[in-house]
Amino acid sequence: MLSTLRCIVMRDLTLAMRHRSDVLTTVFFFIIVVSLFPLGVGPDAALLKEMAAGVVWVAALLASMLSLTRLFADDYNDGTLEQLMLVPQPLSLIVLGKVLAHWIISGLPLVLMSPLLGLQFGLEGDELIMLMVTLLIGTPVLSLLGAIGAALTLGLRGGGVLVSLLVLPLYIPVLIFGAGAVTASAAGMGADGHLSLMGAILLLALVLAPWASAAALRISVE
Amino acid sequence: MLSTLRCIVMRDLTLAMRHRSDVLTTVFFFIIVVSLFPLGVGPDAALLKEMAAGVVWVAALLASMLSLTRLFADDYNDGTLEQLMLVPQPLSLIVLGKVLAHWIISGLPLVLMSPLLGLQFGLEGDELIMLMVTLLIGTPVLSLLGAIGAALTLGLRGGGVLVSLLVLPLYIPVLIFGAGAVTASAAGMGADGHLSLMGAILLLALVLAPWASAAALRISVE
Amino acid sequence: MDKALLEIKELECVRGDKQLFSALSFSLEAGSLLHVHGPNGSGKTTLLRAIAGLVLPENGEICWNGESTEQQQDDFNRELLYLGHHYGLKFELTGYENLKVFANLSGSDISEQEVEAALTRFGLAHCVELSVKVLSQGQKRRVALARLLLQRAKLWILDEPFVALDTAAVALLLGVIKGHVAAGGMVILTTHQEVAMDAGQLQHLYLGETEPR
Amino acid sequence: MDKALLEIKELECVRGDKQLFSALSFSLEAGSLLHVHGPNGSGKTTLLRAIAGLVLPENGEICWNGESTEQQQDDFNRELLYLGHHYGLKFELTGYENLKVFANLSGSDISEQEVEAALTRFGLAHCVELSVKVLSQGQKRRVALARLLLQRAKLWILDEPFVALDTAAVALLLGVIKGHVAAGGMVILTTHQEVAMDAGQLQHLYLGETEPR
Amino acid sequence: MSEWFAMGGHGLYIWGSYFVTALFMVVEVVLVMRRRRSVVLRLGRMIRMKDSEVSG
Amino acid sequence: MFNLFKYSSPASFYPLAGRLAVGFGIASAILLVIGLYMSFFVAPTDYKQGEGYRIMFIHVPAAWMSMWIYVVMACFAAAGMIWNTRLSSMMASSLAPTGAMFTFIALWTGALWGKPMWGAWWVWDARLTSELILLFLYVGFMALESAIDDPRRAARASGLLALVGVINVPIIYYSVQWWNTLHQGSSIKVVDGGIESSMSEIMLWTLLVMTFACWFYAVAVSLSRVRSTILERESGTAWVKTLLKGEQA
Ligand code: HEM
Ligand SMILES: Nc1ncnc2c1ncn2[C@@H]1O[C@H](COP(=O)(O)OP(=O)(O)OP(=O)(O)O)[C@@H](O)[C@H]1O
Ligand SMILES: Nc1ncnc2c1ncn2[C@@H]1O[C@H](COP(=O)(O)OP(=O)(O)OP(=O)(O)O)[C@@H](O)[C@H]1O
Ligand SMILES: [Mg+2]
Ligand SMILES: [Mg+2]
Repeated sequence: MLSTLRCIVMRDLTLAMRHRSDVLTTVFFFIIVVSLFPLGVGPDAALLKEMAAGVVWVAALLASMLSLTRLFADDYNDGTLEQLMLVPQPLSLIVLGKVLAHWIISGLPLVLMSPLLGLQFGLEGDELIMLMVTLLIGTPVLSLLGAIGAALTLGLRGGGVLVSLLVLPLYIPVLIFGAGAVTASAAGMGADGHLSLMGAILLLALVLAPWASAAALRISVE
Repeated sequence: MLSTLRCIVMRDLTLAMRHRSDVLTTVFFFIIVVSLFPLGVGPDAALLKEMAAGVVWVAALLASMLSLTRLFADDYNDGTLEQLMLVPQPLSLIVLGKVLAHWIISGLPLVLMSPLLGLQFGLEGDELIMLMVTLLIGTPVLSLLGAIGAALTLGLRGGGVLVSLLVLPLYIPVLIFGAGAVTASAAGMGADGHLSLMGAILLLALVLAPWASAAALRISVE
Repeated sequence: MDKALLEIKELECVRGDKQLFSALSFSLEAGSLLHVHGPNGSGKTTLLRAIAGLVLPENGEICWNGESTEQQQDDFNRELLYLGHHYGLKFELTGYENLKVFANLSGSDISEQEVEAALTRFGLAHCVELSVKVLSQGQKRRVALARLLLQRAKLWILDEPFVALDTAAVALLLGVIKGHVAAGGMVILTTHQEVAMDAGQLQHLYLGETEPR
Repeated sequence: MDKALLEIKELECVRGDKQLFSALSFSLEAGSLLHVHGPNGSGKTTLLRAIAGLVLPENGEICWNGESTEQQQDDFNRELLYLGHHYGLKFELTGYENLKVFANLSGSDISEQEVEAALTRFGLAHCVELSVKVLSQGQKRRVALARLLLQRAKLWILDEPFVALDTAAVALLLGVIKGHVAAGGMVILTTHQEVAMDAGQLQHLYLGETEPR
Repeated sequence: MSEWFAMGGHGLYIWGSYFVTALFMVVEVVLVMRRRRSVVLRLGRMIRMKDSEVSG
Repeated sequence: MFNLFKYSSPASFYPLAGRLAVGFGIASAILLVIGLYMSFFVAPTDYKQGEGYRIMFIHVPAAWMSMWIYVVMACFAAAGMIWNTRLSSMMASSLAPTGAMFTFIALWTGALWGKPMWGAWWVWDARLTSELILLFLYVGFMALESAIDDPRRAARASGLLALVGVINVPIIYYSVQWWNTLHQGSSIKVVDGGIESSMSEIMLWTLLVMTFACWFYAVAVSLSRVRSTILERESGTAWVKTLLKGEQA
């Protein structure tokens, strides 16, 4: 079990490291999208501060989603995916490994990067920490739910846009509680409720998503 | 010349129509991204109205960019692109045809959709028209500039994210003038200056981008 | 477990609105080779994928040692090696890394020497450190085939394994197949090339309307 | 223009740190067929792509009717048809639509009947309305090959055209190639399969260290 | 009568709602019926062609 | 129970669906006529909103239908996945367009109602937002189904999506509600409450009649849609052949 998981995670990380730019590009996309807003909205500091949590969270959603299309597509195109399906291990375990690798590559860097962006928008102390914590709980959920969408749209034309259509509605609760927690803590209210709800969502996703993605993969590879 | 252009445009439109959902998904992506912001930022009407132009423009940027990855990638993967390069016609003409088709599929619908989204954010009358006009001039520029990025990142792993990294900075002037024009007209100032600058950018892109993309394609296909 | 046995019972596969085959039954014992014949589009690939569990058949059952493969997918996968039209290799990894991953996942623990020996046997000694992407078609194919030597699978399903191989490699692969069958393995393969096959118990299966010529 | 002529002068191709061939010179006249031999990885594909202008050679020149092809890429492309390992088909379009697009783009204006005739000739009459994606390997290949009948190119460059074809299709393709050569066309091809070729002026080229067996 | 149509100043909104709803329902019914007709025609032709192929 | 299984085969369901579709269609038309008469001529003018409230008689049934149909659709999808019955997934996919249509109508009529009542076409209120997301879920379902060529694969993939979506619907509903109450006062709720308390008996009856008209309409339309789907997917079978030959002659 564990050795399979490790093997898959290491394989995907090696592949990502072969093209180190991969890891960087997700982060850069995140940074650029966040930076676009002041350009589009104008440089009003109060307005920007009020938007901050929402903008950072939406950008994280988009960055995570954008890298999703790659999650299974490469393996599908070169036939590795069908080989992985023939491995004598539960497919959901392999999916979990791939999702984990995806999170390490494209979720974790966002978490680490977020305080810097928060600073740019004028967030402070507690709010910054809260932003990081919500992203830390939230981004794995994004990867997990995203895997379902990526598996369903595998091999379809225009998968990139279609996947977002399927996945973004699923992301909405995470977005609401994530951004809500930051805003609540900024307003001096406790954010414990938000955080524990996010934790519950994470658990639910951890249990159901690999299983659903595996089922979707079986359908798509046929 | 013209018949080649028509053939390419028709071919790409046929391909898109084969999956009618393609056209819809770009629009829906646009709608969803725009709708995400209120969820992240909170439902304060005044705040939302102030953000409106910026948010719609950023969403248009992202929607156009997201569909970019597909511009040459499909043709590249199945070997059609190398066949297109062997066609006895200037490559930049073929690129222009593909860009035109891309705009019809993924730019035009955004323009048509934008007033509705503006309404949701509480924009009115003149601002709505200005939003539409700026998008009408701006989205072709997005497709044209995007083609360069798509051509450069062709066949690279993680092209989706990389292309955004290359292309988003190029988009910034369009974003600033586009969103700026709407804000200016909302503030009762004239937006003529903004609009004529955008027109100039469009002309420049129309002349240079197909040529640059063709050169980039030659490099990528090697 | 003494003798492995693959039984296909009343299999029917449909693609789109086309019935490729129906009521197809046969069985395959240890030490035998099944050559599936048929013109282009007759459903050979579909049959092979259905046996491997990659295509859901419309009707019928595939049994391995008397039990349906659906009920024991993991156990069946451990005994199975399927190589299709696709290479199933990660182009960014080297041949060595590719083989290592597959060996790991299949649960057999295999030493570096063994992997290197397999690559050498398939004439790839001089390009171990190249990523698969830059290899020629035939070389890519050879990397994929080297898995045959590493994974201790009983049932090999090979869809046109001779494609893109030069004459030396074809002869080598034939030898490997014969060795496997002689050692009590089972092989199902298709090929359009004329290859002299006479391994173990040789069975033939003809798909499609046309009769054998 | 009387007789077409392809000349390769002192060609050298390098991939990575490996020199595949150097100082390669030959010429090909109308009505002749060049069969490029060589083991896997000897550089056949690279040579063919270099001639088609898809790979930039390290040294040397490729001349078409006495002029370098680089100087006249458009004119040369009009006379050229290159079919490689990839099929070059849009999987979402049907075979018919694929052929129509290529015919249009190559500038020749071709009627529906001609396209249909080409598809029928390659035994695809019953799947004209299917998208290429769902066709079998051999059927995909046949669609790609049907272009040979439609585009009036003088020089055909075919990289392993017999792969995935069943015996009937191999015979058919051989006939088409022979017809083209007899009508004054030129063909350059590679194949690992043993195919009886005796069309027009048959030339052989051996790449790689190994000598012809 | 026209006063009734004005709906106390809300006519545009009310009729806009009812009209669009009616339009959607009618269009949906028409689409469903057209699809059915085309399916029957297409499959019928296919079956007839297959029959003639077998007998002829 | 025995009968149920008999009708879960497409061949025997096809004619039954035809008869049911006609029956529900007629019932829906009759109820629609009664309902429209009641909503315009019987129901009194609201003391607070004037005539504007008459939009309610399509808005509320459409809103209820949009949610109900999604649940039914997901149940069919689940049955299709679990028991591998082809008919269930066909029913699921033929319900989706009607569901999406009702969702759109709810949004449209809501917007047209909102302008005179709240002075805005749209506000980011909990109920409105979750209805909008429901539309996205429907569109995603249909887009996925139409993006896959092979009908059987399409049915299985979109069925899985419907299942995942239905888990998400309550989550979205409550999260949006909570998100909203955190930020905004309940000015809208007061208006809603006002209507509800003021709803007279006759208004309630009108609403009920219109709701059943919509429900029967949805059943009729999706049953006749599923008939085309059955023909397409079963075109190879003998019963379709004999049936179509009869219809041509
Ligand atoms: C675009 C705007 C709107 C949308 C998307 C919308 C959506 C919905 C939905 C989903 C329901 C069913 C919810 C439930 O039963 O719990 C509903 C019910 C209702 N809506 Fe709306 N609505 C909109 C605008 C309005 C407006 C402007 C009004 C009145 C001023 C209104 C009044 C009502 C009433 C009275 C109900 C029935 C409540 C009940 O079930 O007891 N809606 N709407
Ligand atoms: N949606 C569909 N509608 C009709 N026919 C289809 C559909 N999908 C696949 N087919 C047919 O199913 C067959 C698939 O055959 P398969 O790939 O198994 O052939 P094969 O025997 O491996 O051929 P080859 O020798 O060319 O590899 C093809 O004839 C193809 O045209
Ligand atoms: N970066 C590189 N470094 C070293 N060698 C390389 C590199 N890129 C390509 N090569 C070698 O160049 C050769 C390319 O050969 P090519 O594809 O032309 O062979 P081929 O004759 O067509 O073989 P096949 O019969 O297998 O198709 C291969 O031997 C490959 O290993
Ligand atoms: Mg095959
Ligand atoms: Mg080659």
